[in-house]
Amino acid sequence: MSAALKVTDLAKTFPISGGLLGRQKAGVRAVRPMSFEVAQGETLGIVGESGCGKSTLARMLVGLLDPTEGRIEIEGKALDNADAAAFGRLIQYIFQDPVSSLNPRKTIRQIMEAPLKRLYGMKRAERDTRIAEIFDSVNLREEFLDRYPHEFSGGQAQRIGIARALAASPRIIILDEPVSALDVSVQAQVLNLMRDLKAAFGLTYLFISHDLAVVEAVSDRIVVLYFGAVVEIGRAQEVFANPRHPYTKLLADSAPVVGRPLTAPEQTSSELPDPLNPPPGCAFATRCPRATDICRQSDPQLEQVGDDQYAACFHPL
Amino acid sequence: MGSYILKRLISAVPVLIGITVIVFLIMAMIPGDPATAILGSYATPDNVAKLNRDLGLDKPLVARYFIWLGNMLTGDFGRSFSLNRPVLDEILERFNATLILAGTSFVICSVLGVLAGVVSAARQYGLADKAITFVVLIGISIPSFFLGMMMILLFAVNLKWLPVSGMYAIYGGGDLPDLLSHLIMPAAALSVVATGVIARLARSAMLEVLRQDYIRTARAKGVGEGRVVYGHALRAAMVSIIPVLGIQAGFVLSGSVFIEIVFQWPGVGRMLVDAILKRDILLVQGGVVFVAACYVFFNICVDVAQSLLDPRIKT
Amino acid sequence: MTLLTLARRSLFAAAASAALATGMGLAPTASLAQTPPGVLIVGQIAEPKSLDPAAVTAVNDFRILVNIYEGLVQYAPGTLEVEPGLAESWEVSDDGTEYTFKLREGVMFHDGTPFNADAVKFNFDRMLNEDHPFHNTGPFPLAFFFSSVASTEVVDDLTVKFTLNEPYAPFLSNLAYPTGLIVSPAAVEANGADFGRNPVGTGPFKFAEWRSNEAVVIEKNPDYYGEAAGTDAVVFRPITDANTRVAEMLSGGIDMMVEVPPTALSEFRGEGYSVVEQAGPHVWFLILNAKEGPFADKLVRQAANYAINKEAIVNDVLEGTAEVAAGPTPPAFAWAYDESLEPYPYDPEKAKELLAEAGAEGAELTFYVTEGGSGMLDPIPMGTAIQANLNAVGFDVKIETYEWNTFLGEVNPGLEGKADMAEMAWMTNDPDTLPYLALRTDAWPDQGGFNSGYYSNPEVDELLEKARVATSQDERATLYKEMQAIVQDDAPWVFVANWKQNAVTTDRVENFTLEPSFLLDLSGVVKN
Amino acid sequence: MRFLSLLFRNRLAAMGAVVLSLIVLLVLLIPVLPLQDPDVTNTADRFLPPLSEGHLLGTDHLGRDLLARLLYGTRLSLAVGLFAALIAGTIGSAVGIVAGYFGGRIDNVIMRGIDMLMAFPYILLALAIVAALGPGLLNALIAVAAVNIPFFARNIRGITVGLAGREFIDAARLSGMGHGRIILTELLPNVLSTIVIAMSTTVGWMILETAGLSFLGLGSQPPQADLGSMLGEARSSMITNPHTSIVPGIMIFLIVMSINLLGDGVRDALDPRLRSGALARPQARTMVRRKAPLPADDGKGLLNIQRLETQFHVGKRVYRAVNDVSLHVNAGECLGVIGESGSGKSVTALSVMGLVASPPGVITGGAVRYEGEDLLAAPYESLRKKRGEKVAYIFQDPLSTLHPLYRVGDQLAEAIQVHHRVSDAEARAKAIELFRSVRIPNPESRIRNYPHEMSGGMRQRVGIAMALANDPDVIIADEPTTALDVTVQAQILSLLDDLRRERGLAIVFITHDFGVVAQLCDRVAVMYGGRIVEQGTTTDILDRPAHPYTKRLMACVPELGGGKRELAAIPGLPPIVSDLPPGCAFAPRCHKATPACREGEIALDGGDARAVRCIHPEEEIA
Repeated sequence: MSAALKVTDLAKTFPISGGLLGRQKAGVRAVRPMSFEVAQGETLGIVGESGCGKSTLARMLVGLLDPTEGRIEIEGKALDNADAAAFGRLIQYIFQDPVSSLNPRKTIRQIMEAPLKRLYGMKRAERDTRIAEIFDSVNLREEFLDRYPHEFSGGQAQRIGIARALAASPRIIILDEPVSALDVSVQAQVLNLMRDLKAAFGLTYLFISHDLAVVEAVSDRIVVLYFGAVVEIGRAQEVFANPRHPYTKLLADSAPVVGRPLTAPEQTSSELPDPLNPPPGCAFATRCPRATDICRQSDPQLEQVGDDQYAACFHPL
Repeated sequence: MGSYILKRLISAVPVLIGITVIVFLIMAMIPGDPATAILGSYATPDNVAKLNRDLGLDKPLVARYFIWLGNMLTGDFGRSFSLNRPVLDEILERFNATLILAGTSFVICSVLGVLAGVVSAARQYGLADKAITFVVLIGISIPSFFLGMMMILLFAVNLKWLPVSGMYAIYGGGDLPDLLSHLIMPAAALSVVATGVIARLARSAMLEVLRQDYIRTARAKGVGEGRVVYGHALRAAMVSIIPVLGIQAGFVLSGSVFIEIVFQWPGVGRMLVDAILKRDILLVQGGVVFVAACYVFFNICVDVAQSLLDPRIKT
Repeated sequence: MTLLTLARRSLFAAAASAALATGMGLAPTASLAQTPPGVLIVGQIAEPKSLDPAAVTAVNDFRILVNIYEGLVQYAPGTLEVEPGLAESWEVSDDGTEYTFKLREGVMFHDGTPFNADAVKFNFDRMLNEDHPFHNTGPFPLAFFFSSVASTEVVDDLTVKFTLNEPYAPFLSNLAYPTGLIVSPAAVEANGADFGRNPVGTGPFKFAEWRSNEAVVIEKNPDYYGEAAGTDAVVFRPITDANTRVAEMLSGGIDMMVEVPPTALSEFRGEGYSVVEQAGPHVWFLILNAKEGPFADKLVRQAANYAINKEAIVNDVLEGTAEVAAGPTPPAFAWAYDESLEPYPYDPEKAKELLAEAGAEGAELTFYVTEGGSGMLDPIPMGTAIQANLNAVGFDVKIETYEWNTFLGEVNPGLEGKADMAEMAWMTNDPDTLPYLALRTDAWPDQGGFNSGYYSNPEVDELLEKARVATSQDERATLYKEMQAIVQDDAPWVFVANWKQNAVTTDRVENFTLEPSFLLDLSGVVKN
Repeated sequence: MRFLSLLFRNRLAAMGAVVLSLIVLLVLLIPVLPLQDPDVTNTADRFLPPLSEGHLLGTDHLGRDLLARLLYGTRLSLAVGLFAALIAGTIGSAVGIVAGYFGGRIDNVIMRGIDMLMAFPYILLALAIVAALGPGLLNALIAVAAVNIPFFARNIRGITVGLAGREFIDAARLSGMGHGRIILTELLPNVLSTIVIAMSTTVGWMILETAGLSFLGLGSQPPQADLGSMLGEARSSMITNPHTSIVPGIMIFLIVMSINLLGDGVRDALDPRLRSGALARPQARTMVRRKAPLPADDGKGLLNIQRLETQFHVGKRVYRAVNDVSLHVNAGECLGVIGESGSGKSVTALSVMGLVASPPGVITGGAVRYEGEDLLAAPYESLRKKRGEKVAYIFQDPLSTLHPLYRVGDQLAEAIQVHHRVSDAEARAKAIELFRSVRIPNPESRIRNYPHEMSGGMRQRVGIAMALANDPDVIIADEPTTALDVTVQAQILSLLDDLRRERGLAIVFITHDFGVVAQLCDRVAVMYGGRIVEQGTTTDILDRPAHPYTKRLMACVPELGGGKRELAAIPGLPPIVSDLPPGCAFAPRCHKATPACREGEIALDGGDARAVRCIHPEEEIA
């Protein structure tokens, strides 16, 4: 299978507004150079805590942000959003906050029609048929079409968001925390729906979330991010069951699990390093029980540590 | 903080330069010329042309701009021909008067406005709120010049409690009580609208803040209502009130034009109106740059106050 | 609305008590300080531009100047006749080109320097001679009053001689005009361009202080050679706003005001005030564009003269502060005024007939109106009333208002292509000035004159040129009267009003009179 | 219609609307009213007082009929104000939208330009524009519009900046829309109401400003009347004939005032927050209007919530957020309350110390007893004294619940000082000690931090320290870890657990996460639709959930370690508490539901140890 999405040395640095005379400071490196691939039809999960660069990565992939370095290839071709229509037919995005991703002043029909009109230039009748098909596939009733976004609950709104993305008939969908704003009882519905759609339309997913259990449940492979960098990549069932990077293990141990007694996995004070003044070496070194001098001096590279599992650590577990 | 102030001061430079360009262009575009104004009824085209030559007004626009700007940077604002004295002397003298008037009004409108707004919000839908809302509405609906005229009629002409106009009694005055008695009416007339605007804003800012989670936190701690409203809420509301105070300061400064005319206050607003009408180019240009600089300076003060109050603002 | 039916005073009394009741009332301050006797406070209409007599043109400024300075000659009280001032006597050569003045002895400027022939020469050379070291203290907009002066010579310390290019009848009268007031050469040398703010003259008052936008103070000159001033000091307060000026007068802030707005006069008719009136050489008229448009036709110009109800304007709009003007020369120049000239009567029917005859019914006219200005009285209400009158007989008048300086900038270069009529008023010191500058063919704007309406009548041109060089007043009178008749018939203007200057004083002020010259001599005034 | 009824509920706005429509009606009726020609002069009849023969409002200085001039003048002034507002609003909004949408350099350049215009005294700018263009009402209109452009530009830019960062703009871009189309179809509809509101509130202001210019003689040309020029012309006779000034002055006042009143009303009616009652100022404590009799003290627990009913009254709608909820907690015990959003768990918690925002919240029934005393009936001062001292709260989002402008140490010290007379130094020392006890490193320097300078985990520690400040007996923790990352959550939970054991605290712990409950709580109450559906010890409920909702909810939460798999989902949506079905609120989503489930009250069956509100429980409870 060829790669649906390939990222090579992708990085993003946000400039900090200059000092007194407009001197450009180094800026904040939200995403450090990272590379990975997503195969056709695969679901790649990306997991990490707040501030790890998940959303910046996602926004670069859909062309909403320009990367500082590196390249993105979609189905073998470099990302090119000069032709918005062609680009929109390739890749789509599903947002974290389902309600705010829908224009409050537009009816659902208007929202649904936009991609069909702009990306495919469909005529009225064609559009109606297509919207009906899509709505059917996401289990929404057509009577919703003439309502406004605020009339829907989070779960319904997220279905509408999914329907809008589907209307573009994309090859790849980036899902940025698609269920984190939803109630648990609804979350499972949406996740199941997305899984069904993927099968039905032959989609490739990049699924971003902070919720380890959710990512694990939907992904084929998982990328673990820490402080803008990939620390571990591996198969879904392996990564948390058998973590190789100490951070992945910390994550897995921290997740509250019924029946597991409450122990603080780490009692050190530090959380994420200061992005304005990043430490040299491994960003996790300050929190890591296994850290040695080398960890504080040079950046570990991603290396194969097992069957289809990679970790960026000098002292993998 | 020091470097922040410096940064703001430097960022004000392009704005000020832009203002010099705007005012210069406007004065260049306005029909009529100073020569006509100087020559009065006896202005004939010949005389006007000669005088314009003498005043250096026949040079190209760009050259005149840079000459003016260059002189101004050395502190030479030129000479007003309608007043026959250095522009800077006149401006400084007038500015003093305007600052007294506008400054007093600004203090009145800030204090009264914020107080009224806070009381109104604290007693939302109560009698005090309704009364304040109503008075404030009346205030922002009266043209200040009309109010000024009516005040003169009532307090000066009919009741003879207060002097009609001017800044000091012509004879025997000159002390603070004298200044105050002259200041009451114009300052009151000038501050009415701004007080209303500020009060309305302060009220809604307070209502907005009072719904915030951290107010609930304060209550959950057991903080009493007075401290919640006048401590926690007011402080947070000031963050959105202060920029409006800045804008209102600008309006008070501008609005003082009418009041200065009605009350014959020897301020810079009246001077500028006269100067525009008399095409006293240098006086207008100098005066506007001065007022604008004052406004810009005030905005910097607002920003600084804002950053002192709100630690979230990056300095 | 019922409030409005209440009497005004009770309305305000009610409002005041209401204000007090609601706690908004202000505690009455101690009753406002009364100015002491001997200090006269005069409400002026504007801040003076300068106190250098050669540099100013406004009557407002003249009112201060004539109390600080004196000229070689001056207008005799109550007339426009010339009498000795700093010059005790003078002689005119037979051909009318040489004037020799004998100067008063022992006169000192306020700065202690002596007044003498050198000082006189300094004054006129400064104004007229571009090479004079102090010519740059100008500009001197009215220098052309003396443009006929070829040279000024010091004959001896107390004798000075002017040589003119050609005979110029108004010369003496111009010398009496404030432009001819004599300044201290030493003070000019000392202050240069700032002399205008540090004036030094020889008059009964000397300059004390000028607080910008507040007051110009002059005080009694104890060393004055003549009769000492009746007050210790006079304070001129600039109050540009007429209404505020009236309010100040009513509240006792000033003792005297000039140019009382007509609508406010009734306030001062009662106890406590006295209103002084004096007709002067003023004429308020409408310039008609005789070069193009409807007013190129004399019949239409006459129609306009018939259509306007001048009585209503002077009696109602101006509340009797003016009289209907008959022609271009104001009656104040008694010797040159043609008594037999009757004003155009208000006759709308006649106007309509003339319009019909000229075929100019419904003519669209652009009417330049000013918002105020020297001698313009109440230009907007007057203009509005005139517009209504003209519209009533079938014109279609559109008013454009301009601030005075802009207005002059539009009108003085000529009305051609812009407007059909414009308001204008002149106050002059000689019957020659206005017609010579504004009615001759050679005075069209392109030739540097003020004939903005392009009136041209060779007969009038000739009469005016003759009158100017004539040396006998009788001869000049005949010529002027002839001119007035022709001009009235040609109707290059609509002759509207001759202003009676007015002033109000409180009853603490005594010995106050107005002069026909519009100047304000305060030396004899006493304040109790 | 809804808008109008909202608008007229505001009595002042209604008054404004009536006055304004009267004025507009009069002005529209000008052609048919028996008015005199406003321009005809009759100088003999000048300054006639109001109610004179033939002149209802009298005449002006040229004997013109004031009534006619007033109406014509009003018409003109209204039109000018309206057009000026339209022009300024259109241009200013366009500038503001462009600046706000594109941001960056474009924004910078535009806003600098706007700054310049604003620094220019507006009257002088208007004056200069009129001087350049010549006098006339049209030019005055242009000038007034021009000087107000910055106002609109700034306002609209501010809103646009907020909108431009919203996700639906990104979505539109991904739908293939260009910039122009996004501005027109996505942004504009969203700022339109703000523009309209800004315009409606500025019309009055424009009228005042135009009047000001006319007053200075730069507006309408004679004989045309507008209100400003009437006032200006009347000025010279203000002292002798004040009615000529007062008539137009009052008219300006009436117009501007009615426009302002109406504008305020429109703004309020369009503001969705006002509609939901959110703009009302919350009272110091929740309103209590108990309809049912006070439940007798049953002596349970340290804190005992008995049959609590809390509702939100918004307009005519009643949201029954908490229905007949009884809970109690003993010293040293941790009670978990679990439920999804809208289940009423947070409202229950806030009701305890009267912290539910009120309006719109009302406690309509039940009692909250602390050591037997009913807090709902307690006087405010007594309640206030117990807040933080006896019962303390930890809230969900520590960024919004800490005051952003006070140093955290000061906020902590305040918590102590409102209850105890201690010096600032002592309070500070105590704060440091508390920081240490919640394991904040470097407490001496950390107390000088502002909340925004701390990470989420540190802020929540501050929140906990503040709750502990006065050694309370009960802590109510309202989803204290929801906003935190997992690794931090684990630390906080373990901290809370330690504290409870050390200090013998009673904790009410609100959450939606079974994992958290399992690790921390002794007993659990499950809420759904504002009611407790099941309660019991943690082990009982986790091991043998009795209510179908509890069971299925637990099933649909994925647990770590299972790999990729299908999730068990509950169909349907949680109920809306303003429209609860009769019977069991879960019945519409329940696979076991029978018709009996959909009628009548279903009682919470069982004892304190274990109870369930279900006709067909999954497990029989003893």
